Amino acid sequence: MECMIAKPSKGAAGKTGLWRTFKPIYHPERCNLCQLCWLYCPENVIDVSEDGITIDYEYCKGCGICAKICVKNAIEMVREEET
Amino acid sequence: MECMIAKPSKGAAGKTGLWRTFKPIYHPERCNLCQLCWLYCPENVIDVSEDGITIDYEYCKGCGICAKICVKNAIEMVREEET
Amino acid sequence: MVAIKDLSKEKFVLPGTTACQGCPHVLGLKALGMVLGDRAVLVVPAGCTTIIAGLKDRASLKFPLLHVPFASGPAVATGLSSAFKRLGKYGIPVVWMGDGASDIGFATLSGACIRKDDMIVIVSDNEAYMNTGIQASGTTFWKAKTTTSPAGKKEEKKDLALIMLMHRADYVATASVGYLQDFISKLERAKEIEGFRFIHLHSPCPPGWGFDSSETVEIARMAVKCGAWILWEFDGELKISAPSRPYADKSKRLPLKEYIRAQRRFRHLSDEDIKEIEKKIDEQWKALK
Amino acid sequence: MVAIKDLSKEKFVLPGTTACQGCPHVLGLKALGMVLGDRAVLVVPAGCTTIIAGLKDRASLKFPLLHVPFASGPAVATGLSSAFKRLGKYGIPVVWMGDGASDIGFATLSGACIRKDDMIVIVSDNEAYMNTGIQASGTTFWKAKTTTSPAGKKEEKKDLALIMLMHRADYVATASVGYLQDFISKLERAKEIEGFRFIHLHSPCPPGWGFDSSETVEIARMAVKCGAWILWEFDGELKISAPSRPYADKSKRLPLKEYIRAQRRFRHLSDEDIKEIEKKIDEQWKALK
Amino acid sequence: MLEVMILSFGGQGGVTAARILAIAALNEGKFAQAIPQFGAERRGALVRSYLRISDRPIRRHSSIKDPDVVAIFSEKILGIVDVSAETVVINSKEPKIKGRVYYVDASSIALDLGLISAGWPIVNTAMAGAMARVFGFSIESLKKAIGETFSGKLAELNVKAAEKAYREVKEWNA
Amino acid sequence: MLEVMILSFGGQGGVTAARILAIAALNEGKFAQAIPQFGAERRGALVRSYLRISDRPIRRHSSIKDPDVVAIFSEKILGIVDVSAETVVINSKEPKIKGRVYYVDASSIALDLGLISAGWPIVNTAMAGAMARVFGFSIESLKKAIGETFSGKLAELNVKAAEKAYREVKEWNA
Amino acid sequence: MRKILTGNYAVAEAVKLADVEFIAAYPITPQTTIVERLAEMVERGELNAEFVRVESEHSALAAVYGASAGGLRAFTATSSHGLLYMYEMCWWVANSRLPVVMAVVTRTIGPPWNIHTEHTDILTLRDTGWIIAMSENAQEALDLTLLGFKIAEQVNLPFAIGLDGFQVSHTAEVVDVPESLDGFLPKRERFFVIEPGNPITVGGLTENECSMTIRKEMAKDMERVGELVRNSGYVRDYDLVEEYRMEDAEYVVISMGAWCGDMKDAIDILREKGVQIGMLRLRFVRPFPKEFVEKLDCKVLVVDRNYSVGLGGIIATEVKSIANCDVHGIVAGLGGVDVGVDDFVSMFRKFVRGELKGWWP
Amino acid sequence: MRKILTGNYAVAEAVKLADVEFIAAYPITPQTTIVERLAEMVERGELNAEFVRVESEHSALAAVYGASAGGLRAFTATSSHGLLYMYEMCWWVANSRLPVVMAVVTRTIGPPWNIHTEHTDILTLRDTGWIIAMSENAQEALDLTLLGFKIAEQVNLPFAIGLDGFQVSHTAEVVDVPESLDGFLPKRERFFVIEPGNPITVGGLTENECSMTIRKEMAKDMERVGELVRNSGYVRDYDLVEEYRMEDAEYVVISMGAWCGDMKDAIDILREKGVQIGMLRLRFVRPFPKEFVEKLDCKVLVVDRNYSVGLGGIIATEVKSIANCDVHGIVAGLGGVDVGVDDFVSMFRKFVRGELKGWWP
Ligand SMILES: Cc1ncc(C[n+]2csc(CCOP(=O)(O)OP(=O)(O)O)c2C)c(N)n1
Ligand SMILES: Cc1ncc(C[n+]2csc(CCOP(=O)(O)OP(=O)(O)O)c2C)c(N)n1
Ligand code: SF4
Ligand code: SF4
Ligand code: SF4
Ligand code: SF4
Ligand code: SF4
Ligand code: SF4
Ligand SMILES: [Mg+2]
Ligand SMILES: [Mg+2]
Repeated sequence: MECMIAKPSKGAAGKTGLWRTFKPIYHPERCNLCQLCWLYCPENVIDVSEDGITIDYEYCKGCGICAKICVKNAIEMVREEET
Repeated sequence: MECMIAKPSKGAAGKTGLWRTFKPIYHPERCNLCQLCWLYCPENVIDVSEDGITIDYEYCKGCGICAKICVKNAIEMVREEET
Repeated sequence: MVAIKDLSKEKFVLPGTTACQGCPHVLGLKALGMVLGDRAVLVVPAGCTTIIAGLKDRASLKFPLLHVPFASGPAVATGLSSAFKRLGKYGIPVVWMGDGASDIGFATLSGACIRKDDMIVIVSDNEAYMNTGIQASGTTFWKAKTTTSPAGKKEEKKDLALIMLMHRADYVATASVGYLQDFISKLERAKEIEGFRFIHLHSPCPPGWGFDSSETVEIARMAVKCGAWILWEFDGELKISAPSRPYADKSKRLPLKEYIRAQRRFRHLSDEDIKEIEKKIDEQWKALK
Repeated sequence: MVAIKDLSKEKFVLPGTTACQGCPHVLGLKALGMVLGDRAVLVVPAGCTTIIAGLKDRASLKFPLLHVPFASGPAVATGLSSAFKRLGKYGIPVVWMGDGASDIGFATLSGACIRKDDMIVIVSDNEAYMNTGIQASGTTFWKAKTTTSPAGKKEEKKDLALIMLMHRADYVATASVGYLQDFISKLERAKEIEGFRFIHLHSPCPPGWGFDSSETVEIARMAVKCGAWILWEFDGELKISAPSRPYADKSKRLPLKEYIRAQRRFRHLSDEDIKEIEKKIDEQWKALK
Repeated sequence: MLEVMILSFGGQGGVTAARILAIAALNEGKFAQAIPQFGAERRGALVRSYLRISDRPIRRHSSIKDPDVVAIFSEKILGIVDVSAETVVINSKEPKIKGRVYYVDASSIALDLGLISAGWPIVNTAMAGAMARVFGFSIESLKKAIGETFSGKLAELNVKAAEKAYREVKEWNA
Repeated sequence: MLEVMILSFGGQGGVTAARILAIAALNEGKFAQAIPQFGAERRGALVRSYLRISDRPIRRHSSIKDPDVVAIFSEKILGIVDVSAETVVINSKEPKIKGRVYYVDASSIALDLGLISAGWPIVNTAMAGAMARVFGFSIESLKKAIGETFSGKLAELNVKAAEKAYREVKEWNA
Repeated sequence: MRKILTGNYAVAEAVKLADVEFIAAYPITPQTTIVERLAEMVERGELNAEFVRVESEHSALAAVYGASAGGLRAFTATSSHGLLYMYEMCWWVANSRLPVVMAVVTRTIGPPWNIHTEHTDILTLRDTGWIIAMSENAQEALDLTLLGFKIAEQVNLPFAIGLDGFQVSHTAEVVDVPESLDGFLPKRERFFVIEPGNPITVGGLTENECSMTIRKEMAKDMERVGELVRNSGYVRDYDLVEEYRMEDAEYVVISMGAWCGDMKDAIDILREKGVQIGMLRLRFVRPFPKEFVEKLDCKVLVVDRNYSVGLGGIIATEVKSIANCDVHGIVAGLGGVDVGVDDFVSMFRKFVRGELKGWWP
Repeated sequence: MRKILTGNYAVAEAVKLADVEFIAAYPITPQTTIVERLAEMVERGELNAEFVRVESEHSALAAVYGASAGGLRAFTATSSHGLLYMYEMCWWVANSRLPVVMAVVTRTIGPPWNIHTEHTDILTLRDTGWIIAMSENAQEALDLTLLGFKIAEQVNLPFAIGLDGFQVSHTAEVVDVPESLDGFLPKRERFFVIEPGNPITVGGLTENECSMTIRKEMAKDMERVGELVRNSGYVRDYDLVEEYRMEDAEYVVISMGAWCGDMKDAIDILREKGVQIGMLRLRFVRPFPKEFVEKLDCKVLVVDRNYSVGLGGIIATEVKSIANCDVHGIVAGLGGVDVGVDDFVSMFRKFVRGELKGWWP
C-alpha cells in the first residue's frame, strides 16, 4: 500500500529545467514588481521579494509565459545553450 | 434465445378482469359519445362505435378512471360480485 | 389539436397488461401508439415499464421493443437510429424511460442530446423509483415521502426539461397524462422534427403517491391547475402550453393544498411546508416567463 | 479583488511537475492553493491532472489528494465531505476534474449537485480529452479539430455552467486561467458558501489546441475578449464578471478571427465557419442577458 | 413441519399474513419461515406466499410445492388455480370447495373495520386470524405478532379483524 | 538482431524516428520492430524508444535493456542518463562521449529547415537519417519510409533533413 | 434476542449494531429492503449514520469509498446489475485497501430481466481482492455482516456478504439478534486517512512494481482471513466452511448459499438410507478455503448456481484446481430455477450411481 | 501486403477490411490509437461506417448493442477501466447473442493508476459468454479481429480480441495485410433484428428457465468455436492454441499474449542446451481449449499475467482444473513489470529444477 502514497516533493518530474529550449532572463532594472510573472508562472518557479524576482532555473521549463505577461519587458526569452 | 423474444398478445398478465373490486357499468342513455373514457382508459379495454362504448370485462381492471372522466356520468362503478 | 374522434384507434397497448390499476405509464404509451404508430421502436430501460411490457412470450405492447440496462437507453437508441438510417428503415427510436433511469442514465441522456442523435426521449415521471418500491429519485417532489426519504425528500424536484433545454435539444416539452391531447399534439410535433426530441411527461402513480386508482387523471390535472407542473414547449422558442396558460395568473390557480392533501406521500406536510412549496412554484413560473 | 501582492505565496504547486510547458491546469491549481490553502482536499478523476499530481512517491501538489476513477469525482467528494463533517475537520472537498470527466461523470456531477452536497467542483476545461491524446469532449469548441473529430467537431460546445445553474447549484461561475484574479475572487466567494459550488474554468492547452506554450494566458484572454468565453457568476443572481463586461457590447469585441487563427485546431476553418460561430456567440450573449 | 401456501391477489396482504403468522409461531415457541412469492408482480396479480412452521430449525429455502394447508384470500382465485390440499382456509361466506375447509368472511370483516386500500379490503390480518386458529395458535401469540407489525390505530383495527376471524372461522368437511 | 535504444525529450520525435527506421528496414527487406516508451510522459520529459532490426521475424516484445546502439537526440541527455553502448549516434556538433560515436548537428539541420514545434527543433528525421547511415540502409529506403509517414510539404522538408544528416553524420572513435 | 427477520432486515440490524457511520446505496430488487430499512433507522435516530441517496451504484460505492477514505465506517448493498454497474469501483476500493462492507443480494444477470437468485453476479468479485462470504440464511446474513466489519478492518480489505435473492433476502426466519457487541468492533488504524493537514496523495502513477507489490500484499492479508474468522471472538463460532456430516463421508457435496439448507435435509434423507454422504459448504469464496478442499479424499460433487460460459461451473473449476480426488461438477438452478430437497435427493443419488450429467434441470 | 503497423493500427485495418458499419468508442490509453485511426478512416471515406463519439464506455457498448440489434456490423474497443465501466453492457450483449467485436487493449487496473499491460482486465470477461482471443503480435491482432467477425456472426456470440497494452498495441512491426477478403465475411442471419414493422419484444421478464436455457445454448454455441476457427477459410490457419516445440516436450509452458514471443526465444535457448521444453500458447481463453490441456502428460508451467486475490493465477487455476498432469503456476509481470527473454530462460530453468516459487519477480 505504501508505494501508492506520495508526499509533496519538488521535482516530481525530475529537473525540469532540462526541458527548456528558451530561457527567461530577468532584467531587474525594467521591473516594476507588479508580480504578474509570479502569478502566471505555471511552474511556480518565480519567487518575489522586495528586490525583484528570482527564477529557479533548475525547474523553469522555459514556457515563456512570464516574458509574455510582463508589460515592462523585464523578462526576455533567449535560446538555451546546449551544454 | 427464443424464450426471450415475446410477441404482442392480449392478456400478458392473464385475465386481468379478475383484479376488479369495482366494475364500470355503462349507461348508454347518458352517453354523448365524447370518447374521453376511451382516451383515458389505461387498460385500453374500451372500444367506441357509433352506438356507444363497450368495455372488455375480461381485462378491465376496474380502476375507475373512465367513471371519473365521464362528465355525463354515463359510467358508474359498482362493487364487483364475488363469484 | 386533433379531435379525439380522429385519433387512431389501433391498439398498441393490448388489454390485460401487468400494470397496476390506473397506471399513468400505460396512458402515455397509448398516446404514443396513436401518434407514432408502427414507426415507434421502443427502447425501455429498467422500470415499471419493464413489467408492463409483458411477461414470458406475451408482449403487452405492439411496438418493436428492446429492453435495455437501466443507464443505457439513449445510447442504445443512438445505435438503433444509425441502423435505421443506414438500412433505410422508417423507424423512430423512442426511449421510454422513468425518472429513475434519467438519474443513473443522465450522462447517457446528456451525451445523446449534445450529439443531437435522432430519437425521441420520453421521461415518464412518476416522481420515484416505483418498480423497486417507491424510492426517491432526482425528480421526486420536494418533501414527498418515499421509502428512502421517510421524513420527506429534502431536495427540490430536478427540473429535467429546463436542463435539457440548456443542452440545446432540438425539441423540448413538458406534458402530463392528465392532458393527453396536449401530449399527443406534442408527439405530433416531435414526430415531424429530426434530431433529439425530449418530452418530460408527468405521470402520477396511484400506489406510489397514495391515491385511488381512479384519480390518476385528476391528480395529474390538479398538478397543472395548482401550477406545480407547468406545461410548456420549446420549438425554436419557449411557449407555455394551452392547458397551463390560465395558471400563469396566480389567482386562477387551484390552491396547492388541494393537490397536496389528495396524496398520501404528503400526509406529513404542515401548512408551512405547503406555503414554502407555493413560493417555489411562483419562482418557477417567473423563471419560465 | 485581492491585490496580487496580498495573495498567499505559499506553494501548493511544487516546481518540477510533469505538466507540459505552459499548462493551464497548473495555473488553476496554483490559484486554488492561494485561496483555499490547506483547507482544500482534492479529488482528482483521471485526466492530465493525474499525471501533473506527481509520479511515484513524489507529489507535485501540496494538497491531500485522492486519485479516483474517471466518472466518480463528485460522489467521492460526497463521502469525504460527510467524513469531514462527522469528524469535525475543516477540509473542503474540491473535485478538480477535466471536461472529459464531466462527460462520463455527468450523472455523478448532476446527482451531487441536486443533493447540494458540500463541495467545490472545478471543471478545468481544456476542451478535449488531453490526457489520452486530444479527443473531442462535450465541451470541445464547435468545429475544432481533434483526433476523434478530424474534420472538426460537428456539435456546439456543451454549456456546462448554464446547465449546472438549471440544477440550482448553490454557486455557479465561469472563470478563465487568463484572468486568475477573477478566478481567485470567485474561489474566495465559493469558499464562504456552504453546499454545492461549481466553477467552469476555461483552460487553453498549448499542445491540445496548437499554440506556443508562452501563449496560454493570451489565448485565454482572447477567448474572453472575442466574447467566445463569457465570465459570469451566479450568487443568488446572475452577473457578468468584470473582465467580460466590456464585451457585452459587440463592437468592443476582438474579432473572433484573431482567436481562431491563433490555434492549430481551427486551421481548417473557412471565413464562413467563423461567421457562423460569431452568430452563435451573439446568441450566447443574448441568452445570458 | 407444517407447510402452508397462501394464495392472494397483490394488495390483499398475503405476504404480510405469512410474516405475522411466522412471528406468532415464534411466540408459540416454534420455528417458522415466511417466504413471499419470488416475483415482480404488480398490484392485482395473483401472488403465492409460503409459510413453514416447525419444532426444529428450518433449513430449506425452496418453495413449497405440496402444501399441507392452502389459504385462499379470494374466492375468485378458485377460478384460476386448481387448489388441492388436505386443508384449505378460505375467505368466503361458504366453504366453496371440497375437503377439510375452514371458511370465514374476511372481506366483510375488513370492510366493516375500514381496512381498505385502493379499493381493496385488506384481509391479511383477518385471514391470519383464521389460520392461527387452524394451526392451533393462541390468540395472544397472534395479537402480539400483529402488534409488532403495525402500530397505533392500525394495529388496533388489525387485531380486531384477527380476533373476529379467529372467532368466526368455521370448519366444514366434504 | 540489432537492438537500438533512442533517448529523446518528449516532443523531439524519438518514437517517430524509430517507426520511420522500422519502415526503412522493411524497405530493405528486413524485419523490424519499433517500440515506444511505455509511459504517460508529458511533452518535455525524457523518453526511451526502442528499435529492433533482424533478418528473421522478431518475436519478443520486451524492452531492450542492453542495446547495441544508443541514439541520443539531445546533448543534455548525457547529463541525466549514463549512456553505455558499443555504438552511439548523437545529435551534436562534437562526439561528446567515448566509444564509437556517430555525431551530427541534427538540431541545426531541423532549425534551418524550419522543423520546429512549440519551440523545439524536431530532429527525428535528421536523426533517422544519421541512424540509417549507421545501419547501412540505403537513402532510398529511408526516403520512402519518410514519404509514408508524412505528406506534402512536410514530407519534403523531412526528406531533406534526413538526407542532410545521412550525408553529414561523422564517425569518431575514442 | 430471537426475532423473525428477513435476510435483508437481518443485514440492516447488523449494520445498526456495527454503528456504521456512512451508508450510500441505490435501489435494486431484491436488495431494496436493506436500504429502505436503513433509511428508516437513520430517520428515526436508531442509527447515527449519514444516509446518502446517490444516483447510481457506481456513485454509491464511490461515496462509500470517499467516506471510508475519510475515516468512516461505511456500508453499501447491491445486486446483479447494480454490482456490474459499480464494478470499476469494486476494484478501486479493493486496491485502495479500504475496509468497506457490502451486501450483495444475488440475482441473475440479464437479459432476460430476471430478479431471482443466481451466484454468477457475486462471483464477478472473485478476482478483485474483496473478501467474499456467502450466507445460508438470515442468521448468517446478520452474523457475517458483523464479522465482515471486524475482519475488513483487521486486514484492510473490503468485504462482501452474499444473500440469495428472495430465498434469504426476503424469507423471514428466526434470527438471534445480539443485544450489543461489547467491544467486538473497536475502531482500528487505517493504512491512510484523507484529511486536511495531511497532504498525502493516494493512487497516482507509480512504478509498475507497485501494482505488483499491492497485489502481493493483498494476497498475504487475504491469507490471514481464515485464522481471523476462527478467532473473531463473535458470539457464535464460524469458519471459512461448514462441514456437515463429513465424519465418514465417502461422498461430499460442495456448494454455497441458501439451498445448502435443502441439501442438508436431502443428506439426512440419504444418510437414513445408508448413503455415506456429507457436505462442505463454502461460507467463504475468497479467500478460497483451499486447506479444506485439499484434504478431501472422497468423491466430490460441486453444485454450482453460476456458470462461466466456455468453461463450466465456477466453484467446480476452483475446487478441481485444488482437490486431490475425483470432482464432478453440476450446474443447477440458474435464473433462480427452484431446486429443493426432492431434487437434491435425486441429484445426489444419481451422483452416487455415477449417472449425473452436467446440468440440473 | 507487408506493412509496418502497430497492433492498434492493425486492428483498425481489420475493421476496415471487415466493412464494419458502426463504431462507437471512448478513449482510454492504450486503446486510443485504434479509435483515432478509425475516426480518420471514416472521415477520409476509406471506411463507410458511422463513427459515434459517446460519453462513456457503458454508452459505447450500448450504442454498439443498439446498432447490432438493428442489424449492423458493429465494433468497439477499450481497456481496463473502460472495460470495467462497460461491464454491465458486456453481459447484456452476450446474453442478447449479438455478434459484436471488441478489441481489449490489456492494461492494469488501478489504483495506482497504471497504463501498462496485465491480463486481469480482459479476464473479467471470462464468465460472460464473450469469445475471448488473445493476440501475440500485431499480425494476430489483425487476423483475430477478422476471424472475430466471422466467428461471432456464425455463433451469435460477441468476440473480444486482447492486445497487450503497448507491447502489442503500440509496437510497430511487420504485418501482412490482406488486400481483400473475397467473400470471407458474408452477411449472416441474426437471431433477431429490431426494426419497424416487426413488433417483437426482446429481453423482458420470462420464466426462470429461460435464463438457464440461454446459458445452455450459449455453452453449446461456444463449443462450436474451435472447429470454426480451424475451418475459417482465412488466409492463414489458426487454432485455439499455438503449439511450439511440443513434439517431445517433457516440460510445457502455458501462457498467452505478447510475452509468448519472448518465451519462444527462451525456449529456443533452452532447447539448444538440451532441455526438452515446449509451449502451449492460448490463443483463445474462451472457449477454454480443454482438449489441448487434457491431453498433456508432462510437467506444466502456467505463467499468469493476472491474479485472482485469494486464489491465484487465473489461467493456472483453469488449467489445473482440467489437466491430468502436474501443473505449477507462477504469477509474473503484473502492472506491466517487464519480463523478457533472459527472465524466461532463468524462470524455466528454475522450473525444470523444481525451484520455482509463486511470483516473478
Ligand atoms: C444498474 C441498475 N441499478 C438498479 C436497477 C434496479 N431498478 C430497476 S427499475 C428501477 C427503478 C426505476 O425507476 P424509474 O426509472 O423511475 O421507473 P418507474 O419504475 O418509476 O417507472 C431500479 C432502481 C437496475 N435494473 N439496474
Ligand atoms: C472509465 C474510464 N474511461 C476512460 C479512461 C481514460 N482516460 C483517462 S484521462 C482521460 C481524458 C481526460 O480528459 P479530461 O477530463 O478532459 O482531462 P484532461 O486530460 O483534458 O485534463 C480518459 C479518457 C479512464 N481512465 N477511465
Ligand atoms: S511581470 Fe515583469 S514587471 Fe512584473 S514583477 Fe514580473 S518581471 Fe517585474
Ligand atoms: S519560462 Fe515559464 S516556467 Fe520559466 S519562469 Fe517563465 S513562466 Fe515560469
Ligand atoms: S366519457 Fe362518458 S359520455 Fe364520453 S363516451 Fe365515455 S361514457 Fe360516453
Ligand atoms: S375501469 Fe379502468 S380499466 Fe376498466 S374500463 Fe374503466 S378505465 Fe378502463
Ligand atoms: S407502480 Fe405506478 S407506474 Fe408502476 S406500474 Fe404501478 S401504477 Fe404504473
Ligand atoms: S496536455 Fe494540456 S492540459 Fe494536459 S498537461 Fe499538457 S498542457 Fe496541461
Ligand atoms: Mg419513476
Ligand atoms: Mg480536458
